[in-house]
Amino acid sequence: MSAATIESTAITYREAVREAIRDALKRDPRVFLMGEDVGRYGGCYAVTKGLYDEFGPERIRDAPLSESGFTGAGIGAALGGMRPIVEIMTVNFSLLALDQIVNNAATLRHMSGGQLSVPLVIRMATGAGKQLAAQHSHSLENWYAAIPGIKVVAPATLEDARGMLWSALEDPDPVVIFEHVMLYNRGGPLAADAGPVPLAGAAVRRPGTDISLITYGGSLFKTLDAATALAGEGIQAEVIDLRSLRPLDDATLMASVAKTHRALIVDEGWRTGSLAGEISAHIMEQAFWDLDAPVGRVCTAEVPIPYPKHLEDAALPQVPTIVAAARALLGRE
Amino acid sequence: MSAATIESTAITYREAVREAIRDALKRDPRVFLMGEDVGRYGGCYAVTKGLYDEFGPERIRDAPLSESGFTGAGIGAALGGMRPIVEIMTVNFSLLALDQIVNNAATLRHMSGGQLSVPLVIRMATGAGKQLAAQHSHSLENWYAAIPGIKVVAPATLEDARGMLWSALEDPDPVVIFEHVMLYNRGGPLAADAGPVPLAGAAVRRPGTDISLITYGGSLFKTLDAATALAGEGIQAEVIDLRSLRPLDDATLMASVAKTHRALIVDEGWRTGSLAGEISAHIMEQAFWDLDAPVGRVCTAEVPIPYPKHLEDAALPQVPTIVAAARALLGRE
Amino acid sequence: MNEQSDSKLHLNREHALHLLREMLRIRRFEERCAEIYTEEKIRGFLHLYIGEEAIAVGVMQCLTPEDAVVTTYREHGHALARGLPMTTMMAEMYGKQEGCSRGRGGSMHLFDAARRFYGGSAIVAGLLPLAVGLALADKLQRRNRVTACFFGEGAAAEGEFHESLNLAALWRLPVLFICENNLYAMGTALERSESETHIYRKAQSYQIAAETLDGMDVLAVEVAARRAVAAIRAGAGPRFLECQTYRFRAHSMFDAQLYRDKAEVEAWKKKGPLLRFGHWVEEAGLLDVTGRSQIEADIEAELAAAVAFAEAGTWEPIEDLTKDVYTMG
Amino acid sequence: MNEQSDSKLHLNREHALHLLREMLRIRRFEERCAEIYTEEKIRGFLHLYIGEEAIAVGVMQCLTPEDAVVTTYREHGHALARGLPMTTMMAEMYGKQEGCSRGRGGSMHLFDAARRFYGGSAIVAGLLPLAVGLALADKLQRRNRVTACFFGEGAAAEGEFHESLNLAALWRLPVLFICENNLYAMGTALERSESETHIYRKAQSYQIAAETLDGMDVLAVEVAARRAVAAIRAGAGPRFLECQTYRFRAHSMFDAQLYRDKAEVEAWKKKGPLLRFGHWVEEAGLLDVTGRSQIEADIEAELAAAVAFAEAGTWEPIEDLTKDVYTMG
Ligand SMILES: Cc1ncc(C[n+]2csc(CCOP(=O)(O)OP(=O)(O)O)c2C)c(N)n1
Ligand SMILES: Cc1ncc(C[n+]2csc(CCOP(=O)(O)OP(=O)(O)O)c2C)c(N)n1
Ligand SMILES: [Mg+2]
Ligand SMILES: [Mg+2]
Repeated sequence: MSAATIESTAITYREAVREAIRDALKRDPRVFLMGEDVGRYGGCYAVTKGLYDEFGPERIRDAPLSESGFTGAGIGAALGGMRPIVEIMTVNFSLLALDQIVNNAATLRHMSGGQLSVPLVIRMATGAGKQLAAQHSHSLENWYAAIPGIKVVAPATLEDARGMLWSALEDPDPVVIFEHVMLYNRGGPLAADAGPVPLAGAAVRRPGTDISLITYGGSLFKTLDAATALAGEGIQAEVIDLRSLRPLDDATLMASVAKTHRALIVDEGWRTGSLAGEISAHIMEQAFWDLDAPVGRVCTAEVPIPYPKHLEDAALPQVPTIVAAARALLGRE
Repeated sequence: MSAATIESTAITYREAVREAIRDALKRDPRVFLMGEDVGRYGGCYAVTKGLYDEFGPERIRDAPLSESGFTGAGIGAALGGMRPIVEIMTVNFSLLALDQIVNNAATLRHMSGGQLSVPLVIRMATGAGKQLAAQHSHSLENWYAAIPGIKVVAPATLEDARGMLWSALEDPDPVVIFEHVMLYNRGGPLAADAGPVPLAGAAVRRPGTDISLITYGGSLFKTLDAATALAGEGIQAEVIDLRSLRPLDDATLMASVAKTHRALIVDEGWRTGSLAGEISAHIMEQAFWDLDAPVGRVCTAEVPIPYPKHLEDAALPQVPTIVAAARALLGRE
Repeated sequence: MNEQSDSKLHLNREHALHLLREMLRIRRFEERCAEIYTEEKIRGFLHLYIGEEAIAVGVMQCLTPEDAVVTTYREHGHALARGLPMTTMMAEMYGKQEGCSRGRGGSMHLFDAARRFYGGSAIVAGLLPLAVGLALADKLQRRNRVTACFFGEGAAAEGEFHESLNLAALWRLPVLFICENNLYAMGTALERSESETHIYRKAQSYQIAAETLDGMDVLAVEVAARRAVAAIRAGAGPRFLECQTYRFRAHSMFDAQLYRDKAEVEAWKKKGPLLRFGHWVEEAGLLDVTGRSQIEADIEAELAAAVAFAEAGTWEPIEDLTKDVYTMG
Repeated sequence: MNEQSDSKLHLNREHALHLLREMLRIRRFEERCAEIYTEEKIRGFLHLYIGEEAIAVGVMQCLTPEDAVVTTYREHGHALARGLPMTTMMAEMYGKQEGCSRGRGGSMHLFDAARRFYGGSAIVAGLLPLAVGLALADKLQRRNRVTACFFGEGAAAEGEFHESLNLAALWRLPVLFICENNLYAMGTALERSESETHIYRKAQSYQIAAETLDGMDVLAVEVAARRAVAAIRAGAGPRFLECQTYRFRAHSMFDAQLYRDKAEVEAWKKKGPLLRFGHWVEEAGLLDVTGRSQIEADIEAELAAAVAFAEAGTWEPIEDLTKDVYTMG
């Protein structure tokens, strides 16, 4: 197909996810979506608006407030030959479903000696930024990235939002998709023929030579802004978007560090126990001799996120803190 | 008190925990124990045997199979002026109570602007080694160590088992205590006047100069055995017992690394997302220039733990793997 | 109006006007909050209780300061009826450190330890176990206190609801469960979330004495709550009230409400607790137009003071961000 | 013996002997497992079903190979009655790779995808949501199948139990819930864990047709299950059976059983499913001493073959440890 024929439309992240769901529903009769208020309400973040009218209550299935129950039902339905997409409104409520995810979804294949397959996709919103305070602002991606038996992705771009859900549904194993709440309104062009995107593999979003900025999800655009600011100071930062949180794409990370000799990880998780710590350990183990400085981390302050904007802002990674941390790693303070 | 008057008795870890609970019940009328089968059954690991007869059903309170319910009730009772000890049989079932712990116990003080206090102690067994397979062998200490608002300890010795529960009950904040299942039968002498042990602060269990072996809980004794084996080869390993998993005692860790220039972390958690990774990141950040080699990790294979002994053994950290990893870090393979 | 014979309710003029005033305070407070929200001085989620005021006000009449209150993210009404000052509540809505939670909680997380008001939680059904625990503490300490626990009918689908009811019943704990059945959980109608839509029957399946009642009728609520609280104080264990009600506004501030008919909303508005009780008070000759205006003016003054207090409030310094994560340090 | 008129049960000699043989196979299998456990060839937790055999056998008569079975860690009986070969089951108990879960699961995690036997779970109530999902898949794919879901009465206190019942009832899913009420959850007697000790009433509070029955009587179980399965297949939605039973042994292998009277155990043993049904079969002249000995001998042979199979089994190579964590790689 020649470049001229590929059209692209302006679309938001929210719409990209919706299109991905719509596509999947059309492509495969085994696919259905289940979750709280995904149907008549249109989704708490309006992602699924219109799908109920288009596909009806069987395939856009409103569930009662029973996170454990309907997540487990998703696992059972996957075992029964369906391709369920379970939406848990936000990662905050997913704590109620963790038993199902850890003890059933993640174990059934191995524990049954390879007999059972759980082709389940779980989508959930994550992250802070909307002043929703301590019980609605978690970033627990690392907990999920620590569970053997599931895959975890965090699409940040429109292409990935559209294409990773596609691949997730084709994957025979459980896949958890994190959608950062601050991304839903982000817009941009998306090719009309945008297709599936592999679940594994990090992407270099901006090439650079002086420092590797490693991030994912909602922090990608802050990090890109930081890279732009750093460029203004003559620092060429390479920005890597993990995309897949489990498995981690060590090859791409280490290739970057081998080039830049410095790495900073930006992660909206609380610092202690963050995915950033795990990545730091990977670099320690695989690229220690390449490093010219210790790997740094910009994470969220270890505090239940407070409601007021100035405190929420202060708790989360921000462009200036990223820039300052990068500068410090380069000895330019 | 002169040394001669301090008597010590032979006691198991199980008994040390029991004595700690008995002491607490006698010392403070606000203390009560609540959990599944803690009373008439005597505890699934026989920790609480006899306490029901001694203290009665109000203070040794058998709870129905409702991990979320009774953990939350413990939080409420703590708010109401009691000093509850909630026993969750094992960390595996604690997934069902995570919402209560993360969203209530850990947040109430901060979120209420400092008005509320949750002096709750949660005890749970953790770890593998008893061939209990995929749903009964988790080590999720790192998840807990990642939660701001709670403290997390993992007593490995008799003194700590006895003394940390004491301190935990005097702490105004929620404290989670992990007891590794393979420790309960370990015996040894314990001073009759063994008292409270502070919740924070790592312990150097064996001094050494060549490499720091950092560990906690059930892996401590494997690591000490590995250190003995290494000593036979002329390698003087320093063994550090974290004891407190949140907060981490960075000072003790970095002092050791400053001396040995090499560190290996032994952690029964799954490698990715393990506490070992977090500690590696701490060393990266605070002692990078002291290191003569990358920090290593010996963790559990990333697999739902299988039932047969040879596979369970293969999945977990073992003395030979610790020894081999230490040797490799010292360039002696 | 419901005035059952076993009620201990003494409905004199003073009390009637008190009930009216309390409901009006909630209504006016929330209407003002909605306005301020559009000015973007209040942010995050804002869940209005408008239409449901009779429940909080009716129940709260039956509690003493020693009793405890546990509620949800839709808790402005409970907080006001419990006696939290409008000033510190409004400052909390703004996120100012003079707020009742130091500004950290906002609309969903109002706390007041002195008034034994334990929140304010954004996890549906998440505080039910906590209410059980508060009551357990009272029972163990031989204090004759009640813990009132409010939640929506949506909470009944959550496992924590069941675990809590069972524990409370099994251990005969002094909990008053109040289900505010407003027929919707966000956009999900009750009949699409529960196979058994009579929530009180779920409570009965735990051997908890339970009843359903008109939650738009403040007197009916007070009568039922008074009876329930008396039984609880007498040692009968938990009680359960299912109050039939309706929220007049969106679930939170933004919500196209495609899931329900405008006509349904209008029909319920006709049954509004303020409309009916206001009318009754008037009919009964307890309040004339001037009296009503005076009440409104008093509330307006209280509100103006609250807004001024909030506006004059200060931001918690960023240096204090991690204060109170732990008691020490 | 219970032979209700609406039963479709045809109790000829063949069927009666089949029921007896099936119960005996479970009994003998487990007795042998207990012995092997003391030899330390079986390790981990071992939960015996001894005393409860009538339930698995009675229910399983009513299922087709297309139906699904979901159960707990006390599932040897369900697995045998479902038709899992004793050989691969015994190999699983040993942890050999010829086992039905490749040896990885052991006693608590028996699986057999071909027989639609979905485990075998060590989390109390953890598979109930999964049963709901299997049934949902059938409903969505317009397959007239039933999912039979077994669990103990202890599971009724867990939130997942309630969430699952509600979903199944709300969506009218073809699930047969079978509560094996053996009066104890480990050492906790039912009346100390549930305020309402009639578990079937909990199901009723979800509008699920539910009944309680004598779980020591294999015919009563079969009759009730047949009726329930017929209703489910006819599209009536879920059904719930509370089977009154008793475990004759310890909870797992080690348990001093201080929580119950020896006399209570003895009294229940007199009601044992094998004792009573064996006696009845004899009285009815369906089986003489020689016949009974033949059955025992057949089972002994089957068992011996199973043990030999397990003993001859091999250990999964350590290199395969991480195989099957994911489908690929
Ligand atoms: C555990 C959990 N799941 C989902 C949500 C999102 N949510 C917030 S309010 C709500 C509806 C609750 O309805 P109901 O209990 O009836 O209370 P109402 O809002 O009607 O007062 C939902 C689904 C949540 N806050 N917590
Ligand atoms: C969620 C969870 N909590 C606790 C346990 C520990 N446990 C295993 S079996 C059991 C008792 C279950 O009793 P019941 O459901 O009646 O089944 P029974 O063993 O009597 O067949 C308990 C408490 C568990 N496995 N899972
Ligand atoms: Mg509602
Ligand atoms: Mg039982």
